[in-house]
Amino acid sequence: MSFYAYKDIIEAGDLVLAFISRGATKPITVTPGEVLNTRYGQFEHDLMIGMKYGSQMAGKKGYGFIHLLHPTPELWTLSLPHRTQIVYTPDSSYIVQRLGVGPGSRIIEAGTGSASFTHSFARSVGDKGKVFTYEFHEVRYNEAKRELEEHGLMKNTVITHRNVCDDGFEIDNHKVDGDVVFLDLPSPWTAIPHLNKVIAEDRQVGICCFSPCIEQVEKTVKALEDDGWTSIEMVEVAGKRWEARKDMVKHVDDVVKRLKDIQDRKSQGIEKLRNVNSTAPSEVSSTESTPEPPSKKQKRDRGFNPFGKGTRIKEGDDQYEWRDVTKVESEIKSHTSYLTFAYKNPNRKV
Amino acid sequence: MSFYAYKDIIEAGDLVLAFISRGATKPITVTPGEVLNTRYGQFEHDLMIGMKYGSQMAGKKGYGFIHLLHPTPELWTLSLPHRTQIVYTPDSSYIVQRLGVGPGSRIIEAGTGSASFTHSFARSVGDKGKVFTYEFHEVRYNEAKRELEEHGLMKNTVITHRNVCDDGFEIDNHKVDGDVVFLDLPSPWTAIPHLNKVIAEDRQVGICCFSPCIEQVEKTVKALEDDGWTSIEMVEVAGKRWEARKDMVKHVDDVVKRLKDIQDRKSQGIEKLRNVNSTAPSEVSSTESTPEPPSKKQKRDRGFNPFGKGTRIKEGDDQYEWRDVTKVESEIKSHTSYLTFAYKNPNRKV
Amino acid sequence: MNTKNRTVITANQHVLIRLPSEGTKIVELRPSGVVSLGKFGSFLVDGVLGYPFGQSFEIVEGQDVKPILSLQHSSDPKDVSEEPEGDLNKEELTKMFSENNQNIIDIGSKIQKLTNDDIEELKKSGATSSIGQHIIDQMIAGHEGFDKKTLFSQQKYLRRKQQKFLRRFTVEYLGSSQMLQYYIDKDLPRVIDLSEESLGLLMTYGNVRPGGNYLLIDETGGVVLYAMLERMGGEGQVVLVHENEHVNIIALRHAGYSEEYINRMVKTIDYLQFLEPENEKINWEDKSEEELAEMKSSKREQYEKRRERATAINSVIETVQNGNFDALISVSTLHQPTLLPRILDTVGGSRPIVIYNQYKELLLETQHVLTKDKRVLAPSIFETRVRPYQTIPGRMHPLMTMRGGGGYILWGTKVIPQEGITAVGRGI
Amino acid sequence: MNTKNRTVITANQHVLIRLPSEGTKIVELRPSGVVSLGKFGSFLVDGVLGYPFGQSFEIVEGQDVKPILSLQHSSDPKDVSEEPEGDLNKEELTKMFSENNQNIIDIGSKIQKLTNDDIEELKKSGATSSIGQHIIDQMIAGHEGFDKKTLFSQQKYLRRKQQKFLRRFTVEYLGSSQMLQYYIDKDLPRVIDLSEESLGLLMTYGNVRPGGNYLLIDETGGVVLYAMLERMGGEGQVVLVHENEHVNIIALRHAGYSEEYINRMVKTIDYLQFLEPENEKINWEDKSEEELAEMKSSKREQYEKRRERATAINSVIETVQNGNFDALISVSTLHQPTLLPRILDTVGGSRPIVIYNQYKELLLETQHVLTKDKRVLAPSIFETRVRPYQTIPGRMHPLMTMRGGGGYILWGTKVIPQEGITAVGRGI
Repeated sequence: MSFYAYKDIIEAGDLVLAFISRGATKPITVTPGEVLNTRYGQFEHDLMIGMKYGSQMAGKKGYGFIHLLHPTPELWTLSLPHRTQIVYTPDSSYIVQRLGVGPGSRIIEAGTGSASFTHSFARSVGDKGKVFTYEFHEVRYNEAKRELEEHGLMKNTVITHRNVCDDGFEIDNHKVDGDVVFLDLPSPWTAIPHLNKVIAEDRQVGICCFSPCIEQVEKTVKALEDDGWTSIEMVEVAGKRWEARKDMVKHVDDVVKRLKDIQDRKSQGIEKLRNVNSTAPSEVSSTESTPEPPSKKQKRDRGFNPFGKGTRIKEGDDQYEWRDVTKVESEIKSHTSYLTFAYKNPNRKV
Repeated sequence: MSFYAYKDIIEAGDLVLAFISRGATKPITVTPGEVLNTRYGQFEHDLMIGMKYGSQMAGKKGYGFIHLLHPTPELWTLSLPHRTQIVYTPDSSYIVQRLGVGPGSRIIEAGTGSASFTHSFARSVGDKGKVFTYEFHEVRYNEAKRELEEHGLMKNTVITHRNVCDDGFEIDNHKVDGDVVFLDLPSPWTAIPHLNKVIAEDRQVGICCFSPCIEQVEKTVKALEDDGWTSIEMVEVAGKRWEARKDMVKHVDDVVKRLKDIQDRKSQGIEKLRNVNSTAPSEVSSTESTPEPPSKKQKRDRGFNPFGKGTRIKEGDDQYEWRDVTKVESEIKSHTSYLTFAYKNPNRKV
Repeated sequence: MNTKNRTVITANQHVLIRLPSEGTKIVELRPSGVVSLGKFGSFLVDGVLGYPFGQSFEIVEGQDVKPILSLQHSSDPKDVSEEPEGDLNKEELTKMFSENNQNIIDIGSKIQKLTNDDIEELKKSGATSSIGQHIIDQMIAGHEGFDKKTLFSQQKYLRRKQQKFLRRFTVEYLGSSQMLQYYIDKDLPRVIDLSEESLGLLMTYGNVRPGGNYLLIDETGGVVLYAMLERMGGEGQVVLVHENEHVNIIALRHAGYSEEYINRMVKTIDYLQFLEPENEKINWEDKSEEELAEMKSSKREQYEKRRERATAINSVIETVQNGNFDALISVSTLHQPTLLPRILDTVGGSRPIVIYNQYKELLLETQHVLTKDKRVLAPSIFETRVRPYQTIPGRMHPLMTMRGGGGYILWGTKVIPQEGITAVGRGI
Repeated sequence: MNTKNRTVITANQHVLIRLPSEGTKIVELRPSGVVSLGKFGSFLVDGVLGYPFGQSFEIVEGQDVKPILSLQHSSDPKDVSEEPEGDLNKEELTKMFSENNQNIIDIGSKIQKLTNDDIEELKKSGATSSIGQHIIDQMIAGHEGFDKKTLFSQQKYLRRKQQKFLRRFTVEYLGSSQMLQYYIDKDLPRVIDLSEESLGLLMTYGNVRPGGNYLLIDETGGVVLYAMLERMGGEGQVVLVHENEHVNIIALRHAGYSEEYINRMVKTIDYLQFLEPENEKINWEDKSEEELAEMKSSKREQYEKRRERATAINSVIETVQNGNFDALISVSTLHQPTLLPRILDTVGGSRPIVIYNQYKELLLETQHVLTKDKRVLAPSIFETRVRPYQTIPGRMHPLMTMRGGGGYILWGTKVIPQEGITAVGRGI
């Protein structure tokens, strides 16, 4: 298992993301003898060993299942408990694209936070690049450090316990030489002046400051301008997730038929039968109708009921006509942070 | 013609909105003897008289047409030249709904601007309500006044030439007694303190301040708080327009067939015929294909060309398979203004 | 006539109660009655009568109330010099101010020493005005990390707690926005995902105003109808088409309109009557005076009822047959592409056609049908979304989450096509 | 290997030129050559070589350039004390400052006395560094209402004029974002409405990184491929499926990659070969040394070519047959619901499936198909939109208009379903 490359077969000691359901992915370290308990059943680690990554795995009792996924920075982000602010993929993917992060990039990241973006950076810069990440909160620093070690990301990542706003970014034994800066700090403007000592002098450097409040942006823009950064632009990223659904087609002709049916039943006094347990509802007497399953026969006589009102209908049920529709999440992330981008150039031949 | 109610038949002197095409609606006053010239033809006013509102009207030469529409505040807004900032319908409709504007409301509006929102207010408050609108820019004031008079809106509208930030809202011979305030001013915070003299004392008053910049919002919020307004909330309204389109379904099987066709033609040397004027292209020799229109026979032999590449195809052409899709405008209004809402209460029994 | 008082809190009216938790409640103000707000306490109706709508109150002693400036302001409204921000425990906050949250260990509820039982105990212990405040004080005392939070996060924390325990409420006029808000909170599918901004756009594009004559399809239980009646101010008429035997306008139960008023403003017709008017008209001939004189009183009563019903049905069928409606407004789950072509002709020339749907895909299908039909000019699909901000000075940003959805609106204009006109270019 | 220099402006490379008008241009920097920027003038290539990418320049005398801080800053970059805002005509601006725009009559171009001919004349009259400035000064003089505008609108006016006439430009590294930007400006359908943020999401959800082995469908002329190669840094492989006889990767013309590099990193295969591999494999047997020795040199050459082609085709077909790709990335107008089920099995377990489309409706259909198929876990449609702001201090707001669209991305994970497993509840 590695965040740098895929492997195919699960081995003992691997980090596996057990996909239980949408919104519930549990990271586990495959350990002989252990069992994963979920509301969809129990899953023995021993049986996972030797399975292919991506396999669907049945529960111990033969029903219920999970999927065994290989970790990636994005799936890892989804599996994180919301213990702290996370830079989500719509933001992080845009920052990486816009600042041209790639193999060989040298990243300065403060603070580390949940380290989810650190994973993404480490994956992208490869073994030719480097990620310097700083966290001032001691507990979070220790957690992140342990995690980065466990995930094997120390090959190209250096984590430092530091309040960069006071103490800057310099690190003993390392020439930071950063060309991409990401600041997710309450007051990035106090950190910006410290950057001059650690950013590259022979090429353009890009920065993104990530601030939830507009007033922080104003101060950040001022600090960037004062320090010679140019092409300053602030943007917001809005990410939405849509799901495919099906919506029943209800023709007005069927409404008219139903109203006529009610009229007929009324004039024939059939309405009186409503509360009697009818075993032969009128609507199945039609020769065109398909035979009803036994469960349906038990139901209350609803007369002609073209849209199945009052009964449980599975979305997409073949007995009805449907249209494909999309539905957005019921609660959307309407704001993460403002992203302030800028560039600094040596402004001389190099 | 009236912005307060519909009429059915066009008469001389009516304001008619000539709908020429999407994005081109021309307001005309129907005047015997005059002619409307458009790129879709000439249209005689004399012939409009007696026609029904909503009619499609043919051009003088028998081809080309326009539609003759009855004015409404919304259609009027669409017909306005973009001579000044307009409060567009997504914003105005939300403000009216949120502040509960309806029959009997007493509106204070500053500035009048293009008077498009004034039209909407006047329509909504009816003859039991009143709209007091203020414009400090003399040319705009005169234009708006003339327009409101021409449109018969003076029944419930009072327009005043005034810099309300300096001189307040009081009007001789009128008790303003406003319960809905709309401020579209560069510095609403200078106007807010003047409101106390003209807003209702016996009921809740709602306000909406319309400001493009966030710094204006901060000053506005402060001024509202200082002046005892509560439940302050700022929102943005995003409006988008979508169009129904059709996208061609391109099956990979057809791609494969085309690749095979190219292979076949190559091996049979048919490719050599490419530049020769072929009168019997191979693809129409199939018995299944429908006879082609003469124009198609002339076209260059493209071999099997399932998606009609290189030819002009009308969207929705029956010879191809299509899917319904929606497309947003190529340029969207990403920002109009920030809307700051607040309420002021008498805070005593009335 | 509409007997509602829109400005002053009046007995026997349904009103909206807004709570510090941002929850909403619809209650009827019965004179001398008591309104219970659950964990927020209960209050005597008479205490709130006579104030203008929009007034906020705090429960002080027992079930008495005092007016306050707003849900966020505990003070008497006369004392407007009070700082609007951080009025709560400002001293403690300042005392405990710390520059940043470097030393905070964010492990959520573990830090909170006060158990839920403790809180329940405290709530039982007294019914004074300070009960909420008292609980909050105790919680602060029990919160180990509180003095390590930043001033801002302390305030945020207190605000959250305040929302949970303070016995405050606002009495709002039950307008259409409030009615919709109530259903959005309680039963979103009932209003088919409709948002306030979409409702506003429906009313504006529908050109709803006093004196109009509208054709309405409303499957929201009458929320859309209620909004229209609000905009019409007692003048004009709505013909409401419904798909069941009886119309469902449950939302109007709280409207405070008299039956006579509703009967005058709203005519109902089912799809069968609408689409097959000739079959559904009731053959009715008034009996002669002599015949009537001979009837028994019970028979006579029955006759009058049947007569009334026949007249009403025939009258609304005739209204539809005469057509020339000032707008068609449809908020429905029925398949519009097959429905609309059959009812379009009842709408007058140059009048708006406004169709709401929760799903853009279904309006897409509808737009294609209308574009082909030619009786609706320039139909387009509109999406409007409102994004609220936090406006705390120095901490301004859009709210981090909001409700998705809100629906889409197709708007076009009913026109009268002429046969045999050739377009130049596209024309539309 | 990739011989591109990503940090320093180097001869014989294609670069992106960004102009004050926000227009973009791709040019090749030929040593001693001259680059023409149309109305923005022309410059000597040698003058810009050796500076780091991202450097801005101003054309000073003839075709010479001097480095400047940015397109908005005329000054020498060493002089950083300069005010960043309003450096242009600050004095005049202040002199003409007026409190508000009450007296301005906004009748657009009528106010502008300088005719286009005048401007053309001015442009011809000199090639000095101050030509743009000179024109602007003349325009101000000819603008009757200028002194009645607010300071802000004066600045805005000047900025607009500046964008039109100042002879400044920035030389940027031609990265994938720049390449995409260029096509968005010049030929949006070519890149199927793809936005920069959607491209970023494609790369991230596709988990594109050094050493990966990817299956790609790319109908953007290679823009997506170019972005992948950028992320892979010369390690790994992309198998590119194409629908025509020859692959279209026109965007790579500017990439600066050697043919050898592209041949090593990118293998191409058409749909016929992909879907009917056994038929399309080329039967090939190497001729013996003796046979070869007997061949004429022209015949021998032909033989080697055919041999090379056969080896390449057979090799890529085998690669596809071996499968286990690290991702499927599809940016295509082909009907995905019928295509995807036929190619999914070539992707390895737990690897991402990432499908771009301009239209959400088409991904909707695709999602329904994939959900039924069971080989793709939890597919969802993602929409990401970036909204840029104006950041002038005191005048901060989102830009008033922006490009609509940008496309949608379906992302799911390739999984290996097991037969006969019963779900508890929904499971997925």
